Amino acid sequence: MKIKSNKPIKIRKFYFRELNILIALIVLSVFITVMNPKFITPFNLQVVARQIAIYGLLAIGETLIIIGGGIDLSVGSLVALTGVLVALFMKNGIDMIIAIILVLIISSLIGLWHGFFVTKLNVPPFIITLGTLTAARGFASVITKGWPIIGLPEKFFFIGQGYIWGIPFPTLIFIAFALLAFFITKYTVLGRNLYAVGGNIEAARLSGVDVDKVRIFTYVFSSFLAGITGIIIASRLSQGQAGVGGGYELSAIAAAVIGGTSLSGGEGTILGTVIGASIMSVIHNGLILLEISSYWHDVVMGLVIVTAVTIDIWRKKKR
Amino acid sequence: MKIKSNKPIKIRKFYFRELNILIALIVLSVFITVMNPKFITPFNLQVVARQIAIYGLLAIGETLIIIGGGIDLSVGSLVALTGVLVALFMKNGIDMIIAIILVLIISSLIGLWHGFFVTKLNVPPFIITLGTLTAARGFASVITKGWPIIGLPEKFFFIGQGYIWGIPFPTLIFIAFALLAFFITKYTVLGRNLYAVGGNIEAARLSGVDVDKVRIFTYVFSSFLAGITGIIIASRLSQGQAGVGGGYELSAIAAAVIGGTSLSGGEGTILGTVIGASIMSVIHNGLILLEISSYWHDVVMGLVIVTAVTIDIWRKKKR
Amino acid sequence: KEIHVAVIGKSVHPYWAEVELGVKKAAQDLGVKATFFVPQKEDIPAQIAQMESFIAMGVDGIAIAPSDPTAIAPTIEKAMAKGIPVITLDTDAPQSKRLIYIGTDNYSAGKIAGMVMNDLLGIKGGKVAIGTGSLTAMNSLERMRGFMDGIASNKRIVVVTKPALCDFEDTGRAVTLAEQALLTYPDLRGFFGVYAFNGPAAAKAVKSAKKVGQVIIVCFDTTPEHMQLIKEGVIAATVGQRPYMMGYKSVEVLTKMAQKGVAATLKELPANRIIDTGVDVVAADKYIKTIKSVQALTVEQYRKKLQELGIPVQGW
Amino acid sequence: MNQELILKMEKISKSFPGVQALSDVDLEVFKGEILALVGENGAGKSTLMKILTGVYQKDKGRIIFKGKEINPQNPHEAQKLGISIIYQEFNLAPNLDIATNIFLGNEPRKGKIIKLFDYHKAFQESYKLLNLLTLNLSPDTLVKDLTVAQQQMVEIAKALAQKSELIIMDEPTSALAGKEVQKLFEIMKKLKEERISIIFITHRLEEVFEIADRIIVLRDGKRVGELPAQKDKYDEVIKMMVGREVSVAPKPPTKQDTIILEVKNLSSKKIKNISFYLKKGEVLGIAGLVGSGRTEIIRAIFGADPKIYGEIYLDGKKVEINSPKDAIKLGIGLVPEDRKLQGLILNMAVFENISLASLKYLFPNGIIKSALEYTLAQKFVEKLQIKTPSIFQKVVNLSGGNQQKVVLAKWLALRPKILILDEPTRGIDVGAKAEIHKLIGEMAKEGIGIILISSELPEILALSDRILVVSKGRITAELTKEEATQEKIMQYAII
Ligand SMILES: Nc1ncnc2c1ncn2[C@@H]1O[C@H](COP(=O)(O)OP(=O)(O)OP(=O)(O)O)[C@@H](O)[C@H]1O
Ligand SMILES: Nc1ncnc2c1ncn2[C@@H]1O[C@H](COP(=O)(O)OP(=O)(O)OP(=O)(O)O)[C@@H](O)[C@H]1O
Ligand SMILES: [Mg+2]
Ligand SMILES: [Mg+2]
Repeated sequence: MKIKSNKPIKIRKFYFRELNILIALIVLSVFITVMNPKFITPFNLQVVARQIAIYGLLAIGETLIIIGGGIDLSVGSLVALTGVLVALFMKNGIDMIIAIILVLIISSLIGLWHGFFVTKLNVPPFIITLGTLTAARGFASVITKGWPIIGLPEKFFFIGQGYIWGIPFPTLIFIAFALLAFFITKYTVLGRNLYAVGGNIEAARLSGVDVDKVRIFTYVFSSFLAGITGIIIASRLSQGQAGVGGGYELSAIAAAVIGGTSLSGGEGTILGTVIGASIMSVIHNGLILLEISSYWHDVVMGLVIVTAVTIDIWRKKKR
Repeated sequence: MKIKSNKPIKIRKFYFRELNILIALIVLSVFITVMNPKFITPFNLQVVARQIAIYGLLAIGETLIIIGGGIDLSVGSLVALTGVLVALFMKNGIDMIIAIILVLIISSLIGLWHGFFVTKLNVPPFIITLGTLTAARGFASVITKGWPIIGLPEKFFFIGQGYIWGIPFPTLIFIAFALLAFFITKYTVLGRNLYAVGGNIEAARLSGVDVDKVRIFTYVFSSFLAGITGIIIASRLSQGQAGVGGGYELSAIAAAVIGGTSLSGGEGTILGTVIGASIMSVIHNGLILLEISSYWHDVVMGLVIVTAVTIDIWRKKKR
Repeated sequence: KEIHVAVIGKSVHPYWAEVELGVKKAAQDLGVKATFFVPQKEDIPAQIAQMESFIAMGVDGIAIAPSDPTAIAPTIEKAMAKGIPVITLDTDAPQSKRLIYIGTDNYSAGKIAGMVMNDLLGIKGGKVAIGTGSLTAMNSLERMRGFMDGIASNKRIVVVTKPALCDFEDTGRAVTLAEQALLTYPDLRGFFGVYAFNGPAAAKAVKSAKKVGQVIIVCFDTTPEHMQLIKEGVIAATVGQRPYMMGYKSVEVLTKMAQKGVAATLKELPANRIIDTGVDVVAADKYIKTIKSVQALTVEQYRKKLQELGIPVQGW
Repeated sequence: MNQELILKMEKISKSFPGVQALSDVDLEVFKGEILALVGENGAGKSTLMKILTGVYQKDKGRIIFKGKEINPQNPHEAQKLGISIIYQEFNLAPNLDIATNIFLGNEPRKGKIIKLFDYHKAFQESYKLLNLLTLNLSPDTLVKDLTVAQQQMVEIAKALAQKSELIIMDEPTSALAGKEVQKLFEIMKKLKEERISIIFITHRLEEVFEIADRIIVLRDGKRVGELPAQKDKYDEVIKMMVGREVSVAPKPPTKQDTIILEVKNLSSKKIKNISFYLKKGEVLGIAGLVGSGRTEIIRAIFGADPKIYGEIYLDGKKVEINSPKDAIKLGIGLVPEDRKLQGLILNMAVFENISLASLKYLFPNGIIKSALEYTLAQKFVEKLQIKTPSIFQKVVNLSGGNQQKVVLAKWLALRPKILILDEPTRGIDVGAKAEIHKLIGEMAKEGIGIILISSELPEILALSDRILVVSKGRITAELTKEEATQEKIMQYAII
């Protein structure tokens, strides 16, 4: 760092920190396309796009929480629970819109519950959300006794199965929330405070930031997004299913971290997370297109996660 | 506050910080016994003791890692992989002892791999062990294609199924490692340094602590214990099974945290972890003895984890 | 152009490994390319996404064992719309546009297991526990439902687990749960194992509790381990669904559809669009006489039968 | 002086488990005055201020601000009332840039419904503040890239940005050197002209007499007196604070000829071609401006930062030091400049911190014998007069100065051949500082070679046998005790 006197006021040039992984995503896509050109057929891109939406929605919530220094293990189970609930409500004659709103309220309340434990009772987020991971899945089973709730109204299926201008509807929902989250993190006071909370919570508190509010917000937002995802999946499956969502939390966290979010808090971008979720989905898709034996998929996924993060860290250190 | 010179060294009054959860464990056991006296039959206690051994071994490794400020998500998958490997080796005519030693070397090397990434490449432990969580299970599938590896030598079964003076052999293994870990954390320089590393890694480094060595040790130890556990389970099942161990890492972490280990590092005891693992096992056992519908099991487990940790934190704050 | 068909299973599991053997053999026999695919664990959205990827890939036919029959329907429709014939195996999706179903449905198989249990427990009935790997997966639910219907005729058979001990597909936990069931219900007379590993797990528990003969184990699948335990008389009877056949037949049918056209193929197949691959009930020698409601085979008879059908006998 | 009261704190009491931090303390501040609050480490100064800003809640007492009783529950409330504070410990988010930090919790906003962060405005305002503090940094520099002193300046800017009527400065100068201190004083004077009141906490009593109007002295959680800030009250203040006379005798020069440490052409990312030597029993002072690279030099020697090249000789033998571990093995100790981040394991007990560096050598077989460890800790608690209920107290609960003493104890326990002290008396009260100075003298007499970095020139001048002046990562002068003066040092420091 050089110190020059009287240097003009200039806001730093835009540093595109997601470049590494964006390149990775592009290289990956090109590679798969070369190996199997079907990758870039519209139908396949729709498949990938829908998959990105599912991972991505959860990963956005996770990103905000992790930036604020927390973690949310509950999202996978919440997907199951909210999917079951929305189906249950509609099955019991509640109108679709109201059922959806109800479910989103419930999932937000669960987020509030997490936020309450984390901020007011000082329970580590890992634990309170681990509790929900276990309990929410349990509740979903209690409600359904394991059986899917089927016979939902036709119009409900559009959410998960429909298209607008050829783009899967879930992808549009995802884009909307990604933009919202991008906006929040980048341009609002809340967003700035979130980074401060994750960077040094004590400093943020002593500076007068309403630390609890900021953190509670992230938990509510994450659970809310899990609710959205649960509804999308229920619609996509045309049913409420207690068995879905297992391990989604880890995929969501992995997507966020691949996208450059630091698990120690204070660092991460929505753009990175979107790219991270895209990488995960492209790989899942590519493994099949490249006809790799399904037994190897997990091995490849595991190695990809490690490699992506290691390279990212290594390159960041170098600069 | 006055300072007196030459004041005699007062040895700290023995503060039994695990008291809360020990009481919880006792109350729980008494309650279950009252509801169903079969709880204290020798056979059932053997069942519980063996269960404690499984959770406990993993939880001990997890505790050391968490004290040092890390986390290990891979242990569940490692249990599957090591169990498959030991069976595979024996199936291929390798002598039992050599097969076991080989597997323990392999699992330690995996721990070394984790430690290397964490310390030298600065990859967050969450990520490198998440990679192994995914990849190790994948490898187990690749090896077995889902088939259990059966037809193992009879003498191998003692490890998981045998008894000495009526105590299940796995429990004895567990006790041995618990004592070892207790000794390390409590009475050795290594243990003290571990707490220092978890408390403030930079200060520890500047105080001459070989920070990397300490952390690598914990990862190797944890993976080694996962290897032990994998062997025990393979022996208990008389087969190598790729499907075991799912979610064990979360149970192990939960046991450690219930036992008072702080996820932010620098805090935790082996005694606490042993009690934590016991609580988890007793509850699993009790849920069945009390004939509670299995739909509710997860709900109860989730609530117990949250309640135990919350009460512990709350009581610690009060004092 | 080489014919390429895909067979999609439910999870990494010996059952599906056996299907895979059938798939591989058929591909070899017919000279086609067959991709066998299973998700790591049962996961409905993942399975659907994977099937979509196969559709995108443009294979010549897909056989799928839907983790959920309702959920898969739109995707099957999508494939059919793209001209890819889709059939189901192991689990049917009757509401969908699938062309044909190959297998014995889990409900029927479960019901047979129930009837076998009923025979073995006799008039005096008794307490029965159920162990399963999932409380949400369709195959588990259907097998249990079938089982309950199978034992329904004898009111003195009581299922004490509510509804079943679930181990989340963890074999280790399955053993512990079985042990605890024996302890909690000392007068337990029967144990029904839903997933492949549940029977052997129960057998292990029964052995260590020294209750062999006292607790009747009826379970699913015919892995070498099952056969061994039946020979020992620890497992009373098991229901085999012939996964090998399902795999083999699926490839066979899909290949025919690709070669001769869908309509022509369908004409050769049963009008109800179901190819029942049948079940085998294999029982320990000492119980074989007691089983009246279905035709049970001894281990040796079963081996012979498999050889007649051209199914390779592996590991036992 | 105008006698219009702005703040009155009445009979404030506060206890922590095992410690009565404050009992019945009164404090009043007038409009436009600079009130100095002084007292020994652990006297309760910071605690009193934290009660005022809502960080802690008082057990008893009343706070009247601008005629109204207030009861702030958190810093934000206090800030809204017009009270801002520069905390003793840094409170910056290292991952954010200067501008965002300065306006943290006080963000300029645009947009009516949604609160948008007006970064442009924050940037411009920050730039002005940084200019005012003559800190030539771009406001979008990340805080983690700043030196300690620069961070302190950012903290000051942050308090200024709040435009409060009462600004509390809890040891703002402890990390600053002469030039920055003067800058701060200028600003304080300007604030005073604007009739803004300041509570100024420092352990450098000269500063008090230079800038303050009035002094309130705390001791053991009680108010023991009030004085006008006049030079002739110096000894009286010290007596009130410490309860006895403190004599600061300059260290007698030591005569030693054996060179124990020699550094040749040491270079790292921030320093170039550093060569010097250190004799047995000598105190070698390193002086320089903030950010000149003093810390970098000793960190490179100690193996805490990677060095690019350079040779280090101990007792004439070339040694390889690649990590602090190596350095310690060779008998080198380092008291780092930031005790919280680099010096202490805050959640560990006093005794565990004291023995941390020595454990390996005390217990070569790796097994700890508690009795021995406790005795060691107790010895140093007494020797350095560390104020703590027992050696089992967690370090986090000690006052800043006592924490610093624990760090010193850790290194003394190791009995090093060479001890490097980076700002060792930062935040330490006069009494304790005298103790530490005495200790440095004693160590030197015992033959320990000492490298001393301090931003307080008088301290350097009083203790050093020889002084190196550092500027922009290079040694610009080597001065003997006889030829060194403040002016001369400054002259070389700004080269
Ligand atoms: N959070 C806390 N818990 C327990 N004790 C505390 C806590 N904070 C301060 N103390 C104790 O209260 C007393 C006053 O501490 P305080 O920090 O106010 O001192 P100070 O006058 O600011 O000292 P210094 O000059 O060293 O900064 C000390 O004995 C300290 O150990
Ligand atoms: N982490 C860092 N990243 C980038 N630059 C740094 C970092 N730390 C220090 N610097 C720069 O290195 C130079 C020397 O810093 P150093 O801390 O060694 O100075 P110092 O003389 O010890 O000052 P201080 O009085 O603040 O301790 C300064 O220009 C500073 O801005
Ligand atoms: Mg203070
Ligand atoms: Mg410095």
